[in-house]
Amino acid sequence: MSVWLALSPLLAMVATGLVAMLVDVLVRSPASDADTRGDLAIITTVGLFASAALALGLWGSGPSVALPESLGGVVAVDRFGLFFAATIGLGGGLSALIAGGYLAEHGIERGEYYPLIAFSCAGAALMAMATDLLVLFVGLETMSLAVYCLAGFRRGSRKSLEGALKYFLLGSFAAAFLLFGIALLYVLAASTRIAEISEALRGAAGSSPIAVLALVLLLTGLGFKISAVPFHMWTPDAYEGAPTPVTAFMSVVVKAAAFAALLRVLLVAFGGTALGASVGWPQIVAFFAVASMSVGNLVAIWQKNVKRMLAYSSIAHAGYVLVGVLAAWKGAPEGRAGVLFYLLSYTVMNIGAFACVAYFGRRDAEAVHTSDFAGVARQHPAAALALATFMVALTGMPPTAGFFAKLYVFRSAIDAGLWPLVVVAVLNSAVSAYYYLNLVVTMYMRSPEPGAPVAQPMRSGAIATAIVICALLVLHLGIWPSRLLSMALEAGW
Amino acid sequence: MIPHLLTALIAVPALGAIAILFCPRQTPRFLRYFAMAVSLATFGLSLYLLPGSLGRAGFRLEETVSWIPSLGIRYHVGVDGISMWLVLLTTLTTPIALLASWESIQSRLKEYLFSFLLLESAMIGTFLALDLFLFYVFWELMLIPMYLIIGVWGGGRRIYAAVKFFLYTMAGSLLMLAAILYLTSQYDTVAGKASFDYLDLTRLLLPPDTQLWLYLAFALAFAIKVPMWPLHTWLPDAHVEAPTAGSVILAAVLLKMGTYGFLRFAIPLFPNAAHTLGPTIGGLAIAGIILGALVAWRQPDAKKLVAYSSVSHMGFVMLGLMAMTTAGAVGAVLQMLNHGVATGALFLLVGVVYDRRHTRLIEEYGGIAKIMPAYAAVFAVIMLASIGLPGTGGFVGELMILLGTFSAWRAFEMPRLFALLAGTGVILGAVYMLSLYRRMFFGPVRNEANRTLGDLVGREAICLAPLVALVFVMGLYPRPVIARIEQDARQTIEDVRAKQRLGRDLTEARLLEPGELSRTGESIDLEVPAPPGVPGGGQ
Amino acid sequence: MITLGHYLVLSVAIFTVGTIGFVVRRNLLVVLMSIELQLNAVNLALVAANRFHPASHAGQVTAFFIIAIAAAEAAVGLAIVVSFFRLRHTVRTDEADRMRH
Amino acid sequence: MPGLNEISLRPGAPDQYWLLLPIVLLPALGALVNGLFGSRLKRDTIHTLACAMVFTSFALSVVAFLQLAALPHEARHLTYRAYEWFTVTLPAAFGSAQDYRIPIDVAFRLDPLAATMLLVVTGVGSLIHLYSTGYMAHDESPGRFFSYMNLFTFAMLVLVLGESLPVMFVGWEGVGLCSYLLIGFWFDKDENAKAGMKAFIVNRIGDLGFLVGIFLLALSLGVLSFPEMEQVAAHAPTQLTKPAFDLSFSLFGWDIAWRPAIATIAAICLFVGAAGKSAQLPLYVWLPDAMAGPTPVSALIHAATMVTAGVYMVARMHFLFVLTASGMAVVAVTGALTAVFAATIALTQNDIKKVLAYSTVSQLGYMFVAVGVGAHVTGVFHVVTHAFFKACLFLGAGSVIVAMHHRQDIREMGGLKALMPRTRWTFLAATLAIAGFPFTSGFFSKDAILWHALARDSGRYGILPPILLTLLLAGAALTAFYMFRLYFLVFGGESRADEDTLAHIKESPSSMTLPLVVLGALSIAAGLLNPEALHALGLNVPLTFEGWLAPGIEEGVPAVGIAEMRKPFELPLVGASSVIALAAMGFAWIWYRRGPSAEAERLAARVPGLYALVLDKWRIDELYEATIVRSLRWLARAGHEAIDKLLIDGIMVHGVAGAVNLTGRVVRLVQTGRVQVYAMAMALGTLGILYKLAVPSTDFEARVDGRSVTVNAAEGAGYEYRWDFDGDGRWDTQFGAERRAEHRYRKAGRHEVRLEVRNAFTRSVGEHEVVVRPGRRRR
Repeated sequence: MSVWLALSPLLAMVATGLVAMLVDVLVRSPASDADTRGDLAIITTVGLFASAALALGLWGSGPSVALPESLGGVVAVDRFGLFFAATIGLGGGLSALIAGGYLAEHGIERGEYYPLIAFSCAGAALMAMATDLLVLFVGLETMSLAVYCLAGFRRGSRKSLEGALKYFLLGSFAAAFLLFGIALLYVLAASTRIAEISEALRGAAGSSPIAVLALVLLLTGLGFKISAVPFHMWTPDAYEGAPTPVTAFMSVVVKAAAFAALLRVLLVAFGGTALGASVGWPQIVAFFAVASMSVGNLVAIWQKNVKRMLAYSSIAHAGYVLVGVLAAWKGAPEGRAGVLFYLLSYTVMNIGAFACVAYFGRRDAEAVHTSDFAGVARQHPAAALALATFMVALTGMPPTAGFFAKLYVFRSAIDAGLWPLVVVAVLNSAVSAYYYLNLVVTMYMRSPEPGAPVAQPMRSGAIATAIVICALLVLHLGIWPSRLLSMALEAGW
Repeated sequence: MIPHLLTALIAVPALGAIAILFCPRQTPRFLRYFAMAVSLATFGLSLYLLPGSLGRAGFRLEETVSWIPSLGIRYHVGVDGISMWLVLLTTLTTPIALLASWESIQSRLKEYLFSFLLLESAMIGTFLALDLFLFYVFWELMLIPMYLIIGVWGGGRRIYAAVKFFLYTMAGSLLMLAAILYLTSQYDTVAGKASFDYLDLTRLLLPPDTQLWLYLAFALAFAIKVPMWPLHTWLPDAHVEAPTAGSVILAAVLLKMGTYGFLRFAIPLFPNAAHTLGPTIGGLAIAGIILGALVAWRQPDAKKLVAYSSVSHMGFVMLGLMAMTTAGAVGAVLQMLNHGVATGALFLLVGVVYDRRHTRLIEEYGGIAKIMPAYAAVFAVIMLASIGLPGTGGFVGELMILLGTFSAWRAFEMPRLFALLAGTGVILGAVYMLSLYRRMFFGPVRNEANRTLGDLVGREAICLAPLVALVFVMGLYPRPVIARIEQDARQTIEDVRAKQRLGRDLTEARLLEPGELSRTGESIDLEVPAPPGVPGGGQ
Repeated sequence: MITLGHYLVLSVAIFTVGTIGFVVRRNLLVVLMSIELQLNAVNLALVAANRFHPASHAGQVTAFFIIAIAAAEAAVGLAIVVSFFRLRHTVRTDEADRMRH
Repeated sequence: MPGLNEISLRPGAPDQYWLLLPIVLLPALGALVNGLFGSRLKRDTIHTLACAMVFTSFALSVVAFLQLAALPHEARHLTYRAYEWFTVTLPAAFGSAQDYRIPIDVAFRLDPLAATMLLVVTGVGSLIHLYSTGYMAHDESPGRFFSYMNLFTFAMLVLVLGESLPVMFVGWEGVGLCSYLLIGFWFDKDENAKAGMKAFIVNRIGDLGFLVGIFLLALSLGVLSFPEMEQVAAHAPTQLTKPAFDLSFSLFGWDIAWRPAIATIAAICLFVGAAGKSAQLPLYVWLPDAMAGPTPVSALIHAATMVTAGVYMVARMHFLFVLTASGMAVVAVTGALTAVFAATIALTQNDIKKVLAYSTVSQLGYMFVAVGVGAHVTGVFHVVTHAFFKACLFLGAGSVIVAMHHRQDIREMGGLKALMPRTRWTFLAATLAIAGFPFTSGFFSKDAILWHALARDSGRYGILPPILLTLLLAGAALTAFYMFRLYFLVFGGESRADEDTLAHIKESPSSMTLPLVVLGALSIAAGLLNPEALHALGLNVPLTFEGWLAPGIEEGVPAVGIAEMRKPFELPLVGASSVIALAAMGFAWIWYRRGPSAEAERLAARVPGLYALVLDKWRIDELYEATIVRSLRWLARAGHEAIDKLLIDGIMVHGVAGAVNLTGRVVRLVQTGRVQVYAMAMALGTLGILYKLAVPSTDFEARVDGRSVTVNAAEGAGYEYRWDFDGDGRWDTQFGAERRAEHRYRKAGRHEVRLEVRNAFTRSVGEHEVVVRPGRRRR
């Protein structure tokens, strides 16, 4: 297979970005701003969906597509990578779709938005496919730099800039840790290839203090990206400040790519080494998991801002996924499949939730506070129903994707003997029900304060489409998860 | 016979609910009639469960479709003599509840009817599911519509009540989910194949200490739903705030989920743990019976009184189950039905005056027997059914439960004392019910507002008539019901006892071999000596 | 004889200085510089290690990449800082605390 | 042990005796029609319907009675089996491996005992229905009243005819319900409603005992229908004489053992039910309050029929009671104490119905003494005669009350004998009967009770007979006294009513007086059915009643016979009781013939405390209120306020929620919004991870197998381990990469195992205790 075809998902994302950029520069005429922007959103969405479709198209080519020697084994087009590429393409496409409506409504429709999204997706996909730590890092930076820009996309907004600033500073800080970890592994293994590092770590190098230090630094760097406690603190600020479509993008695409990297680094590079034994990284990840679930959920209860609440919830969800990572560490293929399936489910339900939040907001009247949603169920039943569905899914109740994803992760964790973590996780789920449902309560059971208007949804077909897609996928993954589940099970490296 | 009858039972209300979503909001009459038609059609369908239901223990009309093969999850439904009646109870009470809210629900009718039909579908599904995954899905699915019904169409503190209801139930069911996963994981290890199927999982024998934890998780979920003392405090709030129809469904069907869960899942899956914890749970049941009754007695709010009476009555059901005798189990199921009918009707009745006066405080009424004679008469009949007067359904159920408990020397060390204590619940039941009746209906008419109350109207009478009829049918000729319950309850209890013996000294999980249960021979538990005086044991 | 260990100790020291600088300094520009310091510590480790693993140039190549990425990062970072300054007329990090808890 | 299968328990389909069906169902039909359509029917129609149903039922009963009587002794029973009601499955009765099934049929059975009660219930019931048409002629809701009355008749017939204990229990609770409904018939008065409720609840307390009795019998006999139970009890009495439980313990060197037979416990449980229904100590408290109901109700339910159900039931279950001497003693003693106790209260009451109520309680006590000493025929005979004279008294009282415009205080009456002659004469007849005036019906039945109490089997009762006799004689004296006090205060002397009332007093209509006449005549004459006392006088009059009943309920019970040695006392006893009764009547005549008695007041004034106490009915109600009711109230409040609200909701539910909230609140404080803090958290997190990974873990697991211990330490990067198995501080092994080690202990017991682990960073030491048990090896 030609290298072009093999890398086509990645290349399609890059191409999408380029086309969007060119269209923005060349086709744009001052007179017809809005039209072009709408076109840009559609181009980006279609492009990213197409790349997801390409990733799925490559599925049939066996567990791993053979790549020419010239690429030197720095990337692998394996089903693991493809699954992530597809998830990222889906998530990126959906968030571009949301942006199509959102940016226009809020008057921040600048053309660079879409190329940034596409390039960020490409970086994320590269991260997921990288088998070389350098390439992984390049992917990560490509993704992150674009997101830093996107987070501060509302240049006139103090919150947006503040979020971007914090995200950027801490992101760079974390990247430095990651890099130093990579450098130390290079010191030990004389290579940045994951496979070679793994080989080296299985030998004497595995018990060197440098290896321990490298592991610590890598855990910090990757822990930051997945917003695991205690590296999570940027998350609420960045999520709250960023424009809603960007928040959606951050919460799913960036997180998915970071988990892909985490899985490869921990399971492949450190798998089977002494540092991968129970007192090595697994105990740290177990701590991350418990702390993330608990802190995320406990603090989310207190949030009045929906985006911030969803930020804490995303911290909690990272905790659930980490339970799956631990299950994967125990060797069951279901563990890794659980992580993959969870991330896919999380992508659709969280983007759906953000899409609904974005939907309920007119210019200068964004509905971000819980109280803004009072009584919307009466006025806008369909949108409220959709948001309620996503909340139910995030809670993890059947028949939604969130339920099955949790069930699958928990089951694989129990298979791996990790039932104490599962108990913690289910108790946390119960806590989370409180704040997710609080939004449902507000929408369905409360009336707006006297005099306060009920939040108005924007008239945006794009966002509505995104919501419908997400809702259908949430139900599909909840009711008929089999097909995607078997794909997740096949997604090896 | 109707093909795929069980699926149809689940699907018809669900499809009806979805159809309602696409109906225009501006035609409330049409929406109401449509929902009613759907629920009546479901009821009609459910009547087809009756033919062929007698004769053989075990599940009938099973349908199995592979669903999520990698986890061994199947769409597996089936009905037996126990679930059949509960399904019928569900399909009967739903149209009644819809009719009861015919006029009182005006706002957001579409959502209301949607919730109700969805709820019906989920309830039927819960009773029919024979796959633990499917069961859990329906179990949780029930939660949301009920939550909305309480929270959207409820009374003043409806949000508090709805959230409390939801979180209470959710906390319990999530631990049950963890236990289900653990159980299936064990099955996977032992059997070498994944399955969530009830019939597979009941073949799994677990060591007693493992059983204990899993049973506790299951029991927590079910006990909250029952609700067992001391996990009952959501119930009074939920009942008081829920609209009448919601209370009816809650009392008539939803609470039965808990006891059904014990009988269908918790006890057969973990027989040794059920045996070990039997006295404890039985003791809590008795605490519930007595304290529930006493607290009910002192309630100023009629609905709250009835809610607490549910705590007391459901304590009886739990006691019957914990006895682990056939009589106890049959009585428990029978009492579930009776309680469903009687308490459902009680909530309807409280709703009748609430619709007129918009207060549930007992002291607001008094002497209305003169003003509303027909209402008073129906109320009296239902009240008597509720306190288990012979000739009404409650009597047979309570008698069997008490007798089942009384004869259960296997389950308790002091079954007689338990039965006696529970028996005081019968007395206290009379105390609070009669005192409610006296305060509402007897005495002089103190409140002028009551003088103009109208008696039952046709719609209300139609709601109540089938329930009143059932009260008598269940009391005077319960044999057809009991016969069908008994064939399965007996089988269940016998299997449980056999599994108890096999699992007692187990140190590692193993599978039952086919036919192993029936080979275990005599059913007398020789380890616990029967006290003297009881036939079959002692001197 | 200078061993790899010496280089690494130096590298760790510089990285630590960068880290501490990031944590304690309130000026955005100094914070950016601290990040540069950290990255350069990494570069030092990589280049030094490559000397002791002469079979390939992976370390040096990585260092080049890092330099490029650091440049991009600085560009984005400065852009954000400039925007921030425009809006808030300050480059102090503790002024950016509108969102909390 | 003879198994059940040896006894033919369920004979093949018996000949259905259809006549029982209309007898039972006609009143139910009347109740249904009047209940559903009563408000739309004309008063006359209601009356006609209700009376017709009961009259027809009575007529059919007579037919049934005659047909029954035509049968030979051994075959005197007729059954109608309607359908199987339900089946109870009990575990493994009679040592059988299989679960045991008790089918319970809806079946009615007529035997001499039932037939006797049947005639009383339908006969007296008919009369009282007729009377009610007059008494309730102006009531607002006749439909409801007659519906209840018919319903009561129906329930009573189910009670009487029920073939098994559960069916009897249906009637048993059914009559309780009707009693509740009828006591509270005029429900717009709070106290009426309360009285009804009290009756129901106290009855329920008794019913619980009844139920427990049923349970015990079901478990020990495996059957619940009367003939079957009787057969099992006769063929396998050990099923009932086995101890129910064994309560033996040693206290201060005394060996205390209590192993009551099942029969004893079951009998006492059933008797608790009977005491509730028949208003015996300590459950009698509802009956006086029940007088709140309309007077015909008091006559029918609370005098003639329902309250005697307890006696009927004990007679019905005679085969059980005769197996337990102590059980019977409990019955007899309770009866005797109640007889006297209630009589004392009746002395002081001023409400005409209250006096009669307490006299009912007292007379019921006599009946229980009779059945308690095994003289079932006598007990039932007293039921019958009591039905006549007490119904007559109540109906007479009702007649008076109507005349007095619903005033019931006897101090306001007097002088009615001229104004209401028919009422007066019938009342007098009944009063004579209850007082035991020679050769009235009450004389014969009461005297027989006295005699049997003395004469029955001294071996079984020890010193009881003379005590019982003394109590009963005292009761008889009190009865004669207070009844004549009542009679004189109501009918004798001058009228004390106000002018207005006096002007309107007139004799009641014939619908009311006709029943009075019939019942009055029966009060006098019914004794001739079984004039045992005449035997003592040497007259050999046939004992029709005994001949009719005894074969069924006293035959085959050799344990309870007449003690021949007391035969000589029979005649003196007849004399003594007559003299006592006459003396008491005379005393009443002296004090009360002209109205309220100054002497009595003086006597009361000399013992004011005692008088007040008796007047206040010994304050038993208050005692119950202060103890049981109040503690229940307290418990209810505690259950709600302390447990539900505070403990469960407050601490458990809201406490958990609050803790969760509070934690969240504290944790979010860290989130200050400043980049440096965030970075610091990251740096600290990194250091924490580093620390955790750098310091080696000393976790290990130990498996004890016999005396050898296998330890398995956690795996870690570059870990090296060394062990000290005996905790003596010296390392038993050298540092090595091997994680496992094994050690064999010489001694069993607790041992401290220490592990030191080192890695590239540092080293750490951990301890762990292992317990080695000797001689136990794992499988």
